[in-house]
Amino acid sequence: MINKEKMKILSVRSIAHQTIEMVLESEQISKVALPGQFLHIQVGNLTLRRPISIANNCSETGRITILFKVNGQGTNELSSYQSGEMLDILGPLGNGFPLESRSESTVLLIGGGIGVPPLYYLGKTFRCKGIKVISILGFQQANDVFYEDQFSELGETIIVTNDGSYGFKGLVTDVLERISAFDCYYACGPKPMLKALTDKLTDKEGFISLEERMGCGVGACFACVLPTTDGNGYKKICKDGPVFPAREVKL
Amino acid sequence: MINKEKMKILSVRSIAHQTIEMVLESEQISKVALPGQFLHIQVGNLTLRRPISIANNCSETGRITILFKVNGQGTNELSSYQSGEMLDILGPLGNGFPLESRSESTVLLIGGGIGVPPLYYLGKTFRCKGIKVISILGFQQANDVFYEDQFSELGETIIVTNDGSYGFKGLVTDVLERISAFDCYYACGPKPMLKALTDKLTDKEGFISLEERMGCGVGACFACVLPTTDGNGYKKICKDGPVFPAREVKL
Amino acid sequence: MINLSLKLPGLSLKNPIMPASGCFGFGHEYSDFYNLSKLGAIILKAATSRERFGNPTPRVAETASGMLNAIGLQNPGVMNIINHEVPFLSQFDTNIIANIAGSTLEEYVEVAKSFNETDQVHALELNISCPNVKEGGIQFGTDPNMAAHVTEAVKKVSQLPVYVKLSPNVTDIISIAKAVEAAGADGLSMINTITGMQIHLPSRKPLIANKTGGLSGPAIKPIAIRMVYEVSQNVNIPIIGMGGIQNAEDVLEFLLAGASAVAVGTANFQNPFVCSEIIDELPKVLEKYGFSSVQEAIGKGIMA
Amino acid sequence: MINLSLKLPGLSLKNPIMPASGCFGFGHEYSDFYNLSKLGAIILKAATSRERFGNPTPRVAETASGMLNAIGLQNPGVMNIINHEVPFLSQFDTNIIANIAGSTLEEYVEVAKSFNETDQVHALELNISCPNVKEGGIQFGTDPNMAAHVTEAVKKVSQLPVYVKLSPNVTDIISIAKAVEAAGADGLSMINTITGMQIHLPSRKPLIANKTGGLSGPAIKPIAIRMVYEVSQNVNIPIIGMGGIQNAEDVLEFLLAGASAVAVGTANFQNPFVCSEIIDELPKVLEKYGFSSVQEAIGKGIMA
Ligand SMILES: Cc1cc2nc3c(=O)[nH]c(=O)nc-3n(C[C@H](O)[C@H](O)[C@H](O)COP(=O)(O)OP(=O)(O)OC[C@H]3O[C@@H](n4cnc5c(N)ncnc54)[C@H](O)[C@@H]3O)c2cc1C
Ligand SMILES: Cc1cc2nc3c(=O)[nH]c(=O)nc-3n(C[C@H](O)[C@H](O)[C@H](O)COP(=O)(O)OP(=O)(O)OC[C@H]3O[C@@H](n4cnc5c(N)ncnc54)[C@H](O)[C@@H]3O)c2cc1C
Ligand SMILES: Cc1cc2nc3c(=O)[nH]c(=O)nc-3n(C[C@H](O)[C@H](O)[C@H](O)COP(=O)(O)O)c2cc1C
Ligand SMILES: Cc1cc2nc3c(=O)[nH]c(=O)nc-3n(C[C@H](O)[C@H](O)[C@H](O)COP(=O)(O)O)c2cc1C
Ligand code: FES
Ligand code: FES
Repeated sequence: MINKEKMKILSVRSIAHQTIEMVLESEQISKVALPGQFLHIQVGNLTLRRPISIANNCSETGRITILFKVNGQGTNELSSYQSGEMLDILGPLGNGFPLESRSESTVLLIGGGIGVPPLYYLGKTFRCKGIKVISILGFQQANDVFYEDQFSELGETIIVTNDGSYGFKGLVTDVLERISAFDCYYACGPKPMLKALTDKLTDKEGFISLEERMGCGVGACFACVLPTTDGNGYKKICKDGPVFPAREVKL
Repeated sequence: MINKEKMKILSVRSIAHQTIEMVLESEQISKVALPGQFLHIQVGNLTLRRPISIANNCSETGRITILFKVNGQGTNELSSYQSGEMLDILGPLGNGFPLESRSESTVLLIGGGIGVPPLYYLGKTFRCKGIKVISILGFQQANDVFYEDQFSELGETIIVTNDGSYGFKGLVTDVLERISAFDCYYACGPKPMLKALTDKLTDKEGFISLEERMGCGVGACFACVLPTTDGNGYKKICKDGPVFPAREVKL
Repeated sequence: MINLSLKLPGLSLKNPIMPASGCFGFGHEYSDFYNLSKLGAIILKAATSRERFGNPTPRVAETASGMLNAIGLQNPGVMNIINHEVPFLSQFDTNIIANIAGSTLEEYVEVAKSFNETDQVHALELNISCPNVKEGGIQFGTDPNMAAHVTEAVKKVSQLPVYVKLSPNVTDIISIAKAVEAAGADGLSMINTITGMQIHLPSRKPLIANKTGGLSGPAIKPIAIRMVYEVSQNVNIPIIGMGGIQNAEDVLEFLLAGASAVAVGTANFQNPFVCSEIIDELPKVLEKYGFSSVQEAIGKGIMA
Repeated sequence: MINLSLKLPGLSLKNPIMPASGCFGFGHEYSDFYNLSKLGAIILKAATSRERFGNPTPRVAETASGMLNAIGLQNPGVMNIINHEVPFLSQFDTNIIANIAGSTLEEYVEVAKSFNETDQVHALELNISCPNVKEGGIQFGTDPNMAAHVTEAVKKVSQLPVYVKLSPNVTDIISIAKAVEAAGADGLSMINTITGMQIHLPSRKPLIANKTGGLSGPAIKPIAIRMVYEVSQNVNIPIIGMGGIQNAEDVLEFLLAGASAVAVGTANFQNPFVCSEIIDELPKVLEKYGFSSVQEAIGKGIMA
């Protein structure tokens, strides 16, 4: 059930270049939010809400963490909110990563830039279930890197930067061979990264989380459609996704 | 010389029903602002600035006071600013009340509602010059009344309310006969009040301060024109006014 | 007690509020937020004869106090809508208005005819003003003769009252309104979006894959109010007004300008409860400004 | 070094920034804020043959991200402008563009002729798009034949290059642009304001005494960008773009869409320094997005 809720901002801090971590206090949404779902956030008086993934959630304390990059007008204004202020939020939206009825023993998380956030909540959830978590996180350069420690607590974590200024130099696909064995991968990041990744991992089961510019965020306006691989169908990223089995969608 | 200045809000308080007093700290504008001049205030991101009179000014401390009624979107948003925040202000705009080369011994100030503010700074200035000040202040009802004490310190002050819930019942024009003698009057308030007043006081010299919806506030857009009594001329309220000799303008 | 109800051709409305076409899908999603029986009517997303996938993404972009969209009439096709979408909505105690679109006169006629096959739809909204498709759509809405022609053709085959949805992208909206009135339109619906474009500086490309899109939201409200006013002075059929409505005050502004009912589009995206909240607020707003019913406020702007 | 300069018919611009007609008076007021020699050009408030008082007040109203105005071409008359306003401006090292208006073809011609009497004006902007006067104005701007006719007549009597200012209140702005190009226009200027209306609920009256007014400001920028793009694809004369410009990024967006220079209107009211600040920012913005001159950015939107 989707709720519209005023959440209080508990903290705001910069965790990397132009990257903000914001902790929110939720009454309702936190109780049901799953990894991979997102919040649709009203920023100031802007016409459209901004979709931001749930990066962490604790249903007992009602604390939801979001991580976002200052990108344009909306995220810029969002970053200027201060703790104590309230945000009007719609959520949780979309279908998260599949968690039920899965039997992996090792999962690989692959995040690129601002695709990293949803993977943290996902990894934590796997970890709680006793599943082994390996992470590959790609960033532009050293000062973009965030949450390395947090992911390291979940398991082996490889950092890659485009310019080699931190961790391995290159793209996330360049370090795939360093990973021993895994049963299934979960990825979120820019489209070219996801395309390279799914092309390379065709033999593996995988789930990817996609982005598209959104209107309603709930499935009503047809702004965020994506063709499916069967040729004549489509899915709505906001409602049917943002997470899809890698094989079902055309990138 | 008109300046554009960021002023810090030193205090915000409610002084009557929907009526706010705001004290601002000015670097430049305070040094030159005269009674009757106004500030053009940028509120949030609104397209047009809001004109608000200077209700008090101390050029030594740089403190400017404004008093405003919550009226619509702009004044509502303005009332939500808090002390410590900054306001983008253009000013001082317009020509104030004539103060130089005048030789009154007693002046009458007549203010209606939110026309009262500019008269306070004016009265204080006359007082400093040793001129006797009498004030008639009209309001809708008891809970609208403000600055009675402040005006009383300047001299005799008569309060009138439309419904008689405080002071005399009626309009400011109903108590004119209670005033002994005065040399010149200075009035600000709604147009019908100014019209009734100037019609009644034709034998007296008077100055009235007018309002009109404004675009630029500096004389460039021709939004705020007013026909003059000579029949084929006009004045711009923002630049030639807002104060005019009562005889020169057609209400 | 403020009376919100009113009668329009084919429609007995409990209140004048309806979600606008394309901004409410086929109701499913919003039925999770509130009981759709509360609405005066629901205007469906456009129907074409066959399924359409629409334009490439991105299909929306934000603008100052507005947004651009170029969905491109994506829909599952008229028969699919009749068989799978309308039945779901018919469980609610409200009116259903089907928005019909086409690339050719024949397609409009075909779609209109199809809606004779259900008795769960109460009126048609004839969309001759979609700026986002290559063929048809807005072409029919910018020429009085073509507009009259398609109106007449649809009226001839349909059993339902027809509200013609006008485009604001015209020099003279009055002449188009008069032409469709003369051609038998039962009512008008206005305004559709205004064609616009925005360029993304880093990529130098339009922010919408289709290049241009339709501008909606508060930015266009003054244009909509002007057009509703002008048209209402020149026709005798009722107008469903829309364009930038966000709250009950905006609704009253449209009523004063001459609209009999209103549709709310873009505002649903910001606040999915907006139609429901407006219905709750409207009686207070009418009362505040001295009206005891919706009917009483229609056309009561003082324009002397 | 980023080169901001460019040449347009009759104008050697040190940069592409000019205040828009009607939003800068005759320059006096803004000359107190900065040195007007900094500007590429100054477009004067409209001139008519004789003094006009304009419309009753209120003449402006705020809208979402925009404003309505109905000044009604108030001006002291063309000879007064030539004798008392232009000389003041000619002290600045910038171009002066006179905006000319009229109720009849004859009036346009008379005003255009009058400007032959000064050598301090560098170009004419032919305003066939003012929505706020009862006669003339926009009538000339909504019909291709009339637009061509007045352009031709003015070109015939004037020694100055003529930029025709187009109205956005039309179905097909391209055909009007082509018609005035064929009639000899040296350039285009677009867009003027879009007719709108707003009703004040307590009084039930329009917020503007003239009932309708022209909508300007950021709200209309997507419409302006679309029209500049469409027209630039269909004519070979340069375009001065305008509509909602607030900063140097907006300027670049107009250049990418196909404008050669821009005018800034409403934004002057919020920030009297805006034109000066944009001129300071523009080199950085051009550089940031990979351009080394204004000239290089013109029409470089990627529309594939
Ligand atoms: C399901 C989903 C989850 C996301 N999770 C995160 C996250 O956890 N952290 C994060 O930093 N970003 C995330 N994003 C991207 C984020 O929504 C955009 O960066 C943000 O909307 C940009 O808004 P802006 O106003 O700053 O940029 P502007 O460019 O000014 O935005 C203009 C418009 O474009 C839209 N837009 C711009 N970029 C994107 C984008 N990449 N995806 C979708 N819409 C976009 C905006 O929502 C807005 O409507 C997510 C996007 C989606 C769809
Ligand atoms: C020279 C001058 C001095 C003023 N001094 C004061 C003062 O000291 N205290 C005070 O409370 N008010 C004063 N006013 C009136 C004040 O400007 C308006 O109340 C205010 O602009 C309303 O803005 P809003 O957004 O709340 O109302 P809205 O109705 O939302 O405003 C919409 C538009 O109308 C304009 N507007 C609305 N009412 C008026 C009005 N009465 N006069 C001019 N423009 C208006 C606004 O500026 C804005 O552009 C003064 C007006 C002028 C012209
Ligand atoms: C995303 C979106 C999709 C739309 N789809 C349609 C449509 O299919 N048919 C139609 O007649 N109008 C469509 N419209 C136009 C709206 O129904 C409405 O006329 C317009 O948006 C103005 O109202 P608003 O400002 O309240 O959104 C659409 C508008 C939007 C924003
Ligand atoms: C108050 C005001 C007065 C205007 N007067 C004129 C005018 O006299 N002649 C003219 O051609 N355009 C006039 N315009 C239109 C502007 O020059 C410009 O085309 C329009 O406002 C769009 O630009 P903007 O959004 O930057 O304001 C006026 C606009 C405003 C807001
Ligand atoms: S954003 Fe509206 S359907 Fe996905
Ligand atoms: S407000 Fe522009 S001239 Fe007075």
